[in-house]
Amino acid sequence: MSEPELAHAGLNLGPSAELTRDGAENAIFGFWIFLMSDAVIFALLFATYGTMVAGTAGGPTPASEFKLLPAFVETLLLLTSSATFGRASIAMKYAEPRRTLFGWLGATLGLGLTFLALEANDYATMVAHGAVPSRSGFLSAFYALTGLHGLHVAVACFWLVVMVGQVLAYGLDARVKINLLRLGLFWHLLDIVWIAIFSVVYLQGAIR
Amino acid sequence: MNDRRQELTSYAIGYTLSLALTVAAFAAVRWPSVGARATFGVVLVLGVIQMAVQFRCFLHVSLKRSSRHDLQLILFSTLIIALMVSGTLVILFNLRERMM
Amino acid sequence: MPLESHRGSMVSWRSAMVASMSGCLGGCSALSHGFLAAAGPVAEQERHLFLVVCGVLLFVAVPVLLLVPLFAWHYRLSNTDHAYRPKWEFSWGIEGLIWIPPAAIVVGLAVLLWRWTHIDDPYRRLPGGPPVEMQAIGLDWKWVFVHPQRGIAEVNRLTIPAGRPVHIRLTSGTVMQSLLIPRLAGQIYAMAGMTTELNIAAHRPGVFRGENTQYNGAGFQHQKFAVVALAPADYQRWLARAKAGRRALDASAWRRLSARSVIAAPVTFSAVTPHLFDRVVAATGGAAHSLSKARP
Amino acid sequence: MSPSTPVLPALLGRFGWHDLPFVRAWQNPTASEIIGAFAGGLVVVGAIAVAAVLTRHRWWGRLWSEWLTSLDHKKIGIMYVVLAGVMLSRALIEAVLMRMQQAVAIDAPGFLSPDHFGQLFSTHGSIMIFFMAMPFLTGLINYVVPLQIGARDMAFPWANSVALWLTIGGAGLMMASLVVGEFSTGGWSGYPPYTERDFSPGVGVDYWIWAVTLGSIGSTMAGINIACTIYKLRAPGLRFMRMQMFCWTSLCTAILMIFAMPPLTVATLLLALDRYADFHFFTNDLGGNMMNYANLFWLFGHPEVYILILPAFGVYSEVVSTFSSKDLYGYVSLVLATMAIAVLSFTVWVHHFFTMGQSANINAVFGIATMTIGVPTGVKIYDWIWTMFRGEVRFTVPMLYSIAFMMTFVLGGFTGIILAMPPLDYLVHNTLFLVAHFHNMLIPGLLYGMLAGYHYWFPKAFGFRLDERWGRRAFTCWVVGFYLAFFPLYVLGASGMARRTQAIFEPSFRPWLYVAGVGAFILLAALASLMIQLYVSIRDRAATMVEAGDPWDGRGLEWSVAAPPPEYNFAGLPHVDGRNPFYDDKHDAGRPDPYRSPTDYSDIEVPRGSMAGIAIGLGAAVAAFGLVWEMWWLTLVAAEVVVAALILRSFGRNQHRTIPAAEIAAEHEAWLARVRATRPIPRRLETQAINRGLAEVRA
Ligand code: HEO
Ligand code: HEM
Ligand SMILES: [Cu+2]
Repeated sequence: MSEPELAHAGLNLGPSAELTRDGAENAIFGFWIFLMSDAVIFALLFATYGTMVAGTAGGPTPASEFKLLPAFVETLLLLTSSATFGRASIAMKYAEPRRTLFGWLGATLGLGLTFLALEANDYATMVAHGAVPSRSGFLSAFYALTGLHGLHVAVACFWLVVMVGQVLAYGLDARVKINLLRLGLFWHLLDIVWIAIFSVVYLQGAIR
Repeated sequence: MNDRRQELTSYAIGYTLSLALTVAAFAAVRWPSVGARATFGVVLVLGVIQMAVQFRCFLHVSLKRSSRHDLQLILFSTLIIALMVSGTLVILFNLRERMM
Repeated sequence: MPLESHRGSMVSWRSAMVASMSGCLGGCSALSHGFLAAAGPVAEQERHLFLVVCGVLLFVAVPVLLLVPLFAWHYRLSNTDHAYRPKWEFSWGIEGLIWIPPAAIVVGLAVLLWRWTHIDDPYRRLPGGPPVEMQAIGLDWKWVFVHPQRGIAEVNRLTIPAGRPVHIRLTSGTVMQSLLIPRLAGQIYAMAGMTTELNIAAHRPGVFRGENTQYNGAGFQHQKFAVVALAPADYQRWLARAKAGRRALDASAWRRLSARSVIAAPVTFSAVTPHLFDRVVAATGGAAHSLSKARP
Repeated sequence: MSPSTPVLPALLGRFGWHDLPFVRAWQNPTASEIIGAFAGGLVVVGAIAVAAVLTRHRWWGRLWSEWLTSLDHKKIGIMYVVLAGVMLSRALIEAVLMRMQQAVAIDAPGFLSPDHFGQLFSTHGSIMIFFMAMPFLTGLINYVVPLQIGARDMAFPWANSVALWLTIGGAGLMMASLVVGEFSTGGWSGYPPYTERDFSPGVGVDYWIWAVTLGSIGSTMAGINIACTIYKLRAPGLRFMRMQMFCWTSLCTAILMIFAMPPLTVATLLLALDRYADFHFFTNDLGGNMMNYANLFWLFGHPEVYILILPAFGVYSEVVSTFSSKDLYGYVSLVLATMAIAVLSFTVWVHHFFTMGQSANINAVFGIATMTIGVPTGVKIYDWIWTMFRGEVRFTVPMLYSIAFMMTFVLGGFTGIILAMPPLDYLVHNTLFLVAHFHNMLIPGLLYGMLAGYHYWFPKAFGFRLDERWGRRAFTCWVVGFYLAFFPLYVLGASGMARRTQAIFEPSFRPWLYVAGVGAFILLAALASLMIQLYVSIRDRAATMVEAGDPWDGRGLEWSVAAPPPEYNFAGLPHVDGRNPFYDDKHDAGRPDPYRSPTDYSDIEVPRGSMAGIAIGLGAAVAAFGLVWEMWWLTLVAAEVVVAALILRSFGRNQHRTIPAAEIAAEHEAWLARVRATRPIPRRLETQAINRGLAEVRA
């Protein structure tokens, strides 16, 4: 096969009663457009952060708040979850045993949830010494940006659970495959957004 | 199963490269060897490279005909985002300069 | 000298324009409050630019205004006396005509725009010696004008010397506002925690309307003030009289002023809390303030 | 409005009796409060009346199954346009109230309180943009584009329904603000810090935030759907450079929606964070930066005005070409110009805040970029002019609108260029000059275009034509009213009269304000004429049936099917080989008969109705209502409904219905037979009763 299947890993849906190949491609393309629209939202939050990072109003500063180690661990978690999701889409595409698929999906979910837990822990530490969003423009921008990303990850985790339910209910029918693919795109994109976050927020804040 | 192999490799390469780039970025900040501005520049460049890697290896966007639409979409989006972000930064920093 | 004669014709053209305009202004008394009745160098330049731009744009508008009715009517269905070419849909000549002249006009206008945007930058000092320094603070729903060198302040009236440049620094003690004195100069925003600048001047003594144009609540429509331009001698007398008054713009007066309210008549204060303006700017600790401490 | 004491905080949040306009009018019977109570009453009575009519005629069931839950792009399109019509009526009445107030409040208080006036310009502007213009153009695109590209539906019929209902939900919030509470006084642009809690503590701004946010999300979804439809669902042979102009402008508008709505969502949501969670994005203190709001809002706001105008440009392209019986002049130029406008519109947003204090260099760059848009826009106008050249122009209502548009829009462009010059903008920014400019673009540009499209495609959608006589009357009123209502504002603006002014203290403004007031009444008459026209047309529809489907000798595929079109649009998918496929088939010798049977019929799948769209849209609106009033439980419950609807839908299977080939064949052949029995008519008779929708082919 040297064909378009590679366009999106797993877009090899096989014969299906409900959706044609074209239909599947449209569905994915539409989702791509949505992701780009979403990316604009993140981009503007980054720009906003950039203009507000100095607006600390005498309160906590990036240097006082950001720790490299947790950020590094969170990065590793998300990056690995991207890889495990990729592995899951291969399992789906090549019709590997259901257990394999669930295994990789489960690993992804676990990594995602751990990431969320760590992030919540970061927030808790910051809140504990008064670095709350209402303290300054800088902290508002920080929480909005990372919070929106965290919210996306949470939604993605929830969606993943729903998808597992659908696989159990319907097996890998065309709709399920398409939605898993979309979720995959979503997940990978969140990782990409995180690259920007750790570079622009955490690393910039820790540079001396 | 050749394809499967190829795709697995693609993910593996993506993962390894991303890992390396991440470590490099954190290391550049943890053990700075150049000035603050230059370090931030390095971090940004590494970040952009890593994004490209992930688009290529995880999202399978390439120059192939089959993903041409996706690529066009992403490039156009990048253009608009660049306009918006750079515009925002230039304008707001200029305003700041003129107002204090 | 050619240069002289050129300038001479320019001046006479302009005075003719102004004359014909003031003729119109007799009829349209509303316009006598606007920039077409410019009374200072900035507004005058801008009016000049306005007329030039309008003149250029006639070349844009008139063809459309002529061709549309002409073609629509001539080529109407009931007129059997015209050519009908249902498949004709392209001509290089016409393409050139519809792309190139408009593009050329835009290039021309762009040159004008670049020049005049820099000349009329509200931050740019006006010629004519050191300016009178003034400070404007927008409140709900009034303006406070502080004369820092003399330590006097006015509410809802701005007294300036005619024939001298005035440099105003603006901020807001409340929401965003915009200060406009149409016959003297264009507007600029005033925002809490930030300082913007505006340069104005009046040629001759007179009274001009000034206002806030940025909606800021129920008393917005009342936030108007008079700009009183006085002859130099009168201005000095006015300063002396203002200084001789007994009202002070102290903390309690400031509190009363900052409440959301409309005041009936302008007020003059003979003394002002030192550094009032800077304190207002700092009080909000606004964006620009903290941003200025940004890391390199 | 003074904040009222909550009655039952645990259940009703911030709500107090004083939030009901009826109570306020009772306690304080000023003209302003009585008008407010009357408006609220009208909403309530109107809703009850509609419900009563539906019950009386037992229409609930049909309404539910055939309309509200429908995923058919045609029905969704019609519902969008109906929404636009309702909201237009409200916003236009508000405009007349404002004009009356300004005419009588010269050195006098007038009859509207300052606060009420503030709510009026805010609702008027927000409604006109988000709940009149956007639904109108989205509706037209929804209806027309799939037909023009030979598709059976939009790419995502279900998302289409969700987008519709989110928009309706937002509009519903606007209506609710008339009945409970108040609306923002911050204008359609909602600039902080004025709209922060410190300065606007009431529910008004929250209504504004959530109504606009719902509309914005709905429009983003609509944009994605439209773009994907045009990208992926074109009929065989329909290459991009063969698409009709309306499809091109729709595509560009959709792209603008996709990228320009997010900045608005960011701006409103960050403002919401400021208000609800004490963040400091745009506050005066603690490092907030209000200038970023202006920046974000206009990153959206400027592309938005081109989102509004491009579909209208598309309509004019169709109309001018059709009613000149001529190919569109300069197709390639038009396409390039459209794309240029779309891209350039992302590079000019600063012209809305030239006066904020940035450097002359920045202002100059953005000023020049702004003027540049004049070039492609002008190209479009000239292309339409040259389309009329050596054509055969018929002065039908849509064509009249197009002609009035070209001659009036150019004046608005003229003043737009003046505003694009920073030094001149300093003088007239925030004055009525600006108000005149943008109404000069929005009414003759956008609104005439939408009305032209409405007249043009109405027979396609409903099978009968709109009354020509009332159409002309409405047209006359729109044009005369527009000039009277808005040209005086140029003078007033040049005289320094600020926008959003509730009372005037300058007697010399009086004559101009009177003229503008008269103009507003004529515009109201225009709207009334449109309503009468609709009534008369429905009453007399037997005489104006155009079942054959082609009343105007149309050019695109949409005219090649019955009026109204069958649910599946095309019995067999068309094959396209040129820019005017249907017109050429009709008029060129040697081409296939446009009314031929497809080579063979096959089964067609159409989406079944779904109630998830309505559940999500209205659920989101109720959740937003809960946020406005701080009825957290309500928000929680409604949000759960939304999530449940999403999940249930994703678990649903068997969401399509198959229409058997035999049924399609029978229906289509019967229609073809009726077409053959129809008498073709020449163009000079097209507005007569005799026009049954079949065009006479030129000898
Ligand atoms: C449909 C809506 C619409 C459209 C199409 C436009 C089109 C344009 N607008 Fe307008 N605008 C619109 C709606 C608005 N504008 C606004 C505000 C606004 C402002 C800010 C003013 C201020 O706040 O102080 C500027 C500078 C412009 C400029 C322009 C220009 C240059 C165009 C150009 O696109 C016009 C191009 C057309 C031309 C030029 C005529 C035809 C061309 C010919 C014949 C060819 C030759 C032309 C040349 C060589 C120049 N607009 C606001 C204010 C919002 C608010 O503050 O509340 C709104 C709503
Ligand atoms: C049809 C007749 C119309 C009339 C008589 C009318 C009248 C008005 C008036 C009186 C104002 C307030 C002006 C001021 O600030 O002093 C206004 C504002 C506005 N109108 Fe209209 N209008 C009409 C149609 C439209 C249409 C069709 C649109 C958009 C599609 C529109 C969009 C707006 C906007 C965006 C504002 C600004 C609101 C604000 O200041 O926040 N109007 N209009
Ligand atoms: Cu604009």
